Amino acid sequence: MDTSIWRPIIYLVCFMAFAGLNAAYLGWCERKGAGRIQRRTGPMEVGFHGLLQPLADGLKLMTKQLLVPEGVDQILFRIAPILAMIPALTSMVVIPFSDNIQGRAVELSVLMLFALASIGMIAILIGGWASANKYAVISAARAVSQNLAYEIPMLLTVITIVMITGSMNLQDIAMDQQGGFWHWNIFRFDKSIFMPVSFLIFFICSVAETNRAPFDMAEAESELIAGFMTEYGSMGFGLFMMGEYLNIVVGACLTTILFLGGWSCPFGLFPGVWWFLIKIYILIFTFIWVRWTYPRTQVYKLLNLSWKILIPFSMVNLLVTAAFIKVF
Amino acid sequence: MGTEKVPSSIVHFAELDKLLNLCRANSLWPMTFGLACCAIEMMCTGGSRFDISRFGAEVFRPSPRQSDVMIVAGTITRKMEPGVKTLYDQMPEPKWVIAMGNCAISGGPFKFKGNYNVVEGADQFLPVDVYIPGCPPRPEALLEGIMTLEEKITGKRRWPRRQPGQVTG
Amino acid sequence: MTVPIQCRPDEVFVLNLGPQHPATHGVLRVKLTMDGEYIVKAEPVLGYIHRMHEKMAEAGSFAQFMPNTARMDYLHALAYNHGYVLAVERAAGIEVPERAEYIRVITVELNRLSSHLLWWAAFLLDLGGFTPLLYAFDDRERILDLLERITGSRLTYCYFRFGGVYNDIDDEFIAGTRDFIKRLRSRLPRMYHDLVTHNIILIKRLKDIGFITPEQCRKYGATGPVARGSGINYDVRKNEPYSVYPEFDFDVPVYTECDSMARYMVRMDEIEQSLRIIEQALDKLPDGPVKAKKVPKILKPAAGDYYAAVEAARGAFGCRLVCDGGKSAYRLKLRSPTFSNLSLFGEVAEGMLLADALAFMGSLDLVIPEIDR
Amino acid sequence: MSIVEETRKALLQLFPEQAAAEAEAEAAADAEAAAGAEADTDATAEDTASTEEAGEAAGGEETAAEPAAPAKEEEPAEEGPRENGVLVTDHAARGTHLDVLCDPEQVVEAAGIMDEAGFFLEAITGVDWIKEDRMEVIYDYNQTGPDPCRVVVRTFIPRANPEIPTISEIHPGANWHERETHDFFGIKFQGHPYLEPLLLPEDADFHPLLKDFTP
Repeated sequence: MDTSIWRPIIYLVCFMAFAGLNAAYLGWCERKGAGRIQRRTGPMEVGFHGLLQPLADGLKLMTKQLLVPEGVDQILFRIAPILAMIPALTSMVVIPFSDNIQGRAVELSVLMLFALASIGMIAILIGGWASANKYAVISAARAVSQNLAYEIPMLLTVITIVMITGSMNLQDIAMDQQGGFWHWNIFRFDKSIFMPVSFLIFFICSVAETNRAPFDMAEAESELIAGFMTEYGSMGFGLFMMGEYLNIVVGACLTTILFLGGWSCPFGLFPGVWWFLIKIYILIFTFIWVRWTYPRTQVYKLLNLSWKILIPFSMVNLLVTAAFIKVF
Repeated sequence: MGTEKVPSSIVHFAELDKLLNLCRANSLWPMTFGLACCAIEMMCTGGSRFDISRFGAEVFRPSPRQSDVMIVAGTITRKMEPGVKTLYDQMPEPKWVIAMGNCAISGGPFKFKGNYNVVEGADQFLPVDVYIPGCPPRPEALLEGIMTLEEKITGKRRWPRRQPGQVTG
Repeated sequence: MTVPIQCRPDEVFVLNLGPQHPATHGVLRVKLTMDGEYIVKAEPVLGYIHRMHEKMAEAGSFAQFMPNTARMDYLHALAYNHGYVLAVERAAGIEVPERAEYIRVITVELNRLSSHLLWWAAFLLDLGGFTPLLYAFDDRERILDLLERITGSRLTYCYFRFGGVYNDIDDEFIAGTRDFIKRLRSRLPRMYHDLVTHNIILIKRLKDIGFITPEQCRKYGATGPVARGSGINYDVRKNEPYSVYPEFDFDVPVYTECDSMARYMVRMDEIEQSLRIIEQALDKLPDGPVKAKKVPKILKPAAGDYYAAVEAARGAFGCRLVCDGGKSAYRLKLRSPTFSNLSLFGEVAEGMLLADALAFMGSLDLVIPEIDR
Repeated sequence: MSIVEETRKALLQLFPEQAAAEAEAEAAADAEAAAGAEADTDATAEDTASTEEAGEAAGGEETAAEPAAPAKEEEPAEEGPRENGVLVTDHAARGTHLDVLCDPEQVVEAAGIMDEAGFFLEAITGVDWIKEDRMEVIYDYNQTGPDPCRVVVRTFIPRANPEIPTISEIHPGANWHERETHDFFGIKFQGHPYLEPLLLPEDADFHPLLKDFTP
């Protein structure tokens, strides 16, 4: 590993740029995608096809009055949006975009990612609690119970992968799947016959973890105004939104690495970072697609889905995988 | 009180101000706030045919903290007046108010001898920036109102204003 | 799902839903006493859009009140036009030409379609589905185009006159309506049912939620789709026929499940029935004048009181007109269906989850200015 | 027997005098019909005729009981004070089938009868008859059976002291209607659980639909 000081800095700048652009332009993509699904154009007039829209929104949000309402917990109220943004940004460091593009090769990168992801939940809890708003508190409670419920099947699924690969390093997991798509974990029937199902479980969990519709219980607009963000205006709200989009990116990256072979080409030729990007953007598009297609579920049914279906099933999958590995 | 002025900065950055105003004008997020009939036409404006999203204004935020423009779409009654005032006060600066429809302009058809419950116009207690007449105004009128507000913010109009009676191809 | 509530009084908190809240469709306020996410007590607070319609009826002449009727239930304005016109015609003894009656039925049913489509859109928005809103608005805009051609306005129609309608319909309207019927018929199963009605999330959220017994309906005077979703076969168009409704062959959809899904299905079926009525009315449309001759400019009905009821999109709309022989109504009482339908809310919502209660509220199809008048 | 007749019978419990008078007339009509039936052999045709006759006779009895209102379709108030009783009204002209005038104390009993007969409450409203110095309270009942039957129950209360018992115990839906009527007319519904302003602001102390109200 290169020990020079420049490498981390270059990576830092690049990842910040990548993250920032993603956070800003995913909002644009979302609006355009929603427009496409809804038979309209989406932003059109601000720049070419509304390309300057994120810039306008961002600058507007930054220069809006920073309003800290009376009665809120001053410190926590200010910390929460930052706390929502930072872990998502930090997780970028350990994600391998290709065999040689990775901020920092951490041996236990899977563990680190999940540790960081759970901080995002705490940000929601703090934000909701500090707002001193009943809707926000309900929303925070919902978010916590939801994230707790969905972290378990997600981790169980990841343990399956770790068992197959025998490593907790994302780089190793991705390397293990190189070659054609039949090497990808999603199609590894020789390790467990349930791999496509566990991919589905993982994907559902990542939608739930990122609080996206149809699992957006925490910011259920028609029930809880804007949920934990109700009292946040200007850039506090902006940071929460950016954090949400970054979490989507991280979720898509993780799904790609764990199940879709990372940067490997489906046909076993020319692996590279572009395949990785193509895969994550297809997944991100699916996130958007799902959001604008389905109505929202209800919080207890959502929890039931996790505790009664996803968790037992991922446990079964874990056992089946263990048996397969032992037998073959 | 919500109408109090934000102190202007001592040093002005003219070009930056212009840019900021341009950004603000192109990112007017209205509040999800319908009072009566006009709210339905406001929803139509967000629909596919009229599509307010072209101007980046389709982000209807349910919370006043995140919205820039309050479209008073409907009749304000005496019972509702304090609520509207509170909502306006909860919005962070800079903020604008559009009075949509005759009721919000002047009480509209409900201004009659014996009126005991309707506030005769939003401008009785809010600083209204743009008035959109009609009962209810058509969605095109609301779009025109949004553009008028943009003109008010930036000093420039997006497209040339059409003269009454002017025939277009 | 009913869960017995056991909580100490100090464990509950009061949540103020509205008057400005995305789910209340306007300015309804509901004071909710909550235990966590469960509702212990729900108390709707009305009057945020009370616009003195009944007082205005006493202030102006009969004709001057016509525009007000459209502003009460702005989604089904023509039914309100119709109810008021029927009451005044009954009081003044005005006969309506047959063609006008047919035009009234056609336009009222078109308006009912647009009202149901908007309800569908807003209901799905309550459930967190944003896209159906735009699809429904797409179809709704076409109805508005048709109605705008003959009535002159998009939303708050003032089209009916005492003794007829304001304007005759032309061939273009008839052709456009036929096109629209064809279009909506083809879209209903594919877009509305395949995409939304059969969606597992929607079914899970509506089945067994908001259970209203037929007895509750009767005790609270609920009518319209709310009653029909609870197995009460009551539709003013069938049970107490007015205008030329007996001429048409249509069914009254009744579901006995009593839950939100039943109310949803009632309205979806009503869309089909309205299409049937319009089609038959267009086929049978007679020639003739659209306005009665010799309707005096200033009406002075004989003293007495008169009642007229019509089936609006949300239930039975009644109009009680008390005259004293003068040129304006001495008292006009408007019986709005959602007023009664909403009074159920407090009782039914007890013990519900917040999210379910809002889904239930959406299934009642509230139009607040109609409740507050 | 049609639902209108049935309901009318049920409502006559409120008015013993009218019921007695009608029973007498009916007995007379029955006797007449029986005599007719004996005379004629065509029983079926006669049967329908006799019921019609009975109905007519009952109607005639009603008008006899109210000498001030000879024709049913005419407005009774115009011709003079109408007496308490059940009146069959022409639906095409009035929009209602039965019209009941009773004492303020009787509205609860009437509500009970309507409830038992399966009716629901459509609306409650007041009318301010300022010239006569009294207020009218009108209850509209309806039912969901296949045949239409609308019943209106009305009563008069003094304007100076507008009080009337509540029926919200029997029809829970009346709760809001009574609150609304209290808002508009200041009519106090005795025994109402929560007679606070419903449509007007919480602190409203005016009653806008009174004829002498000025904002």
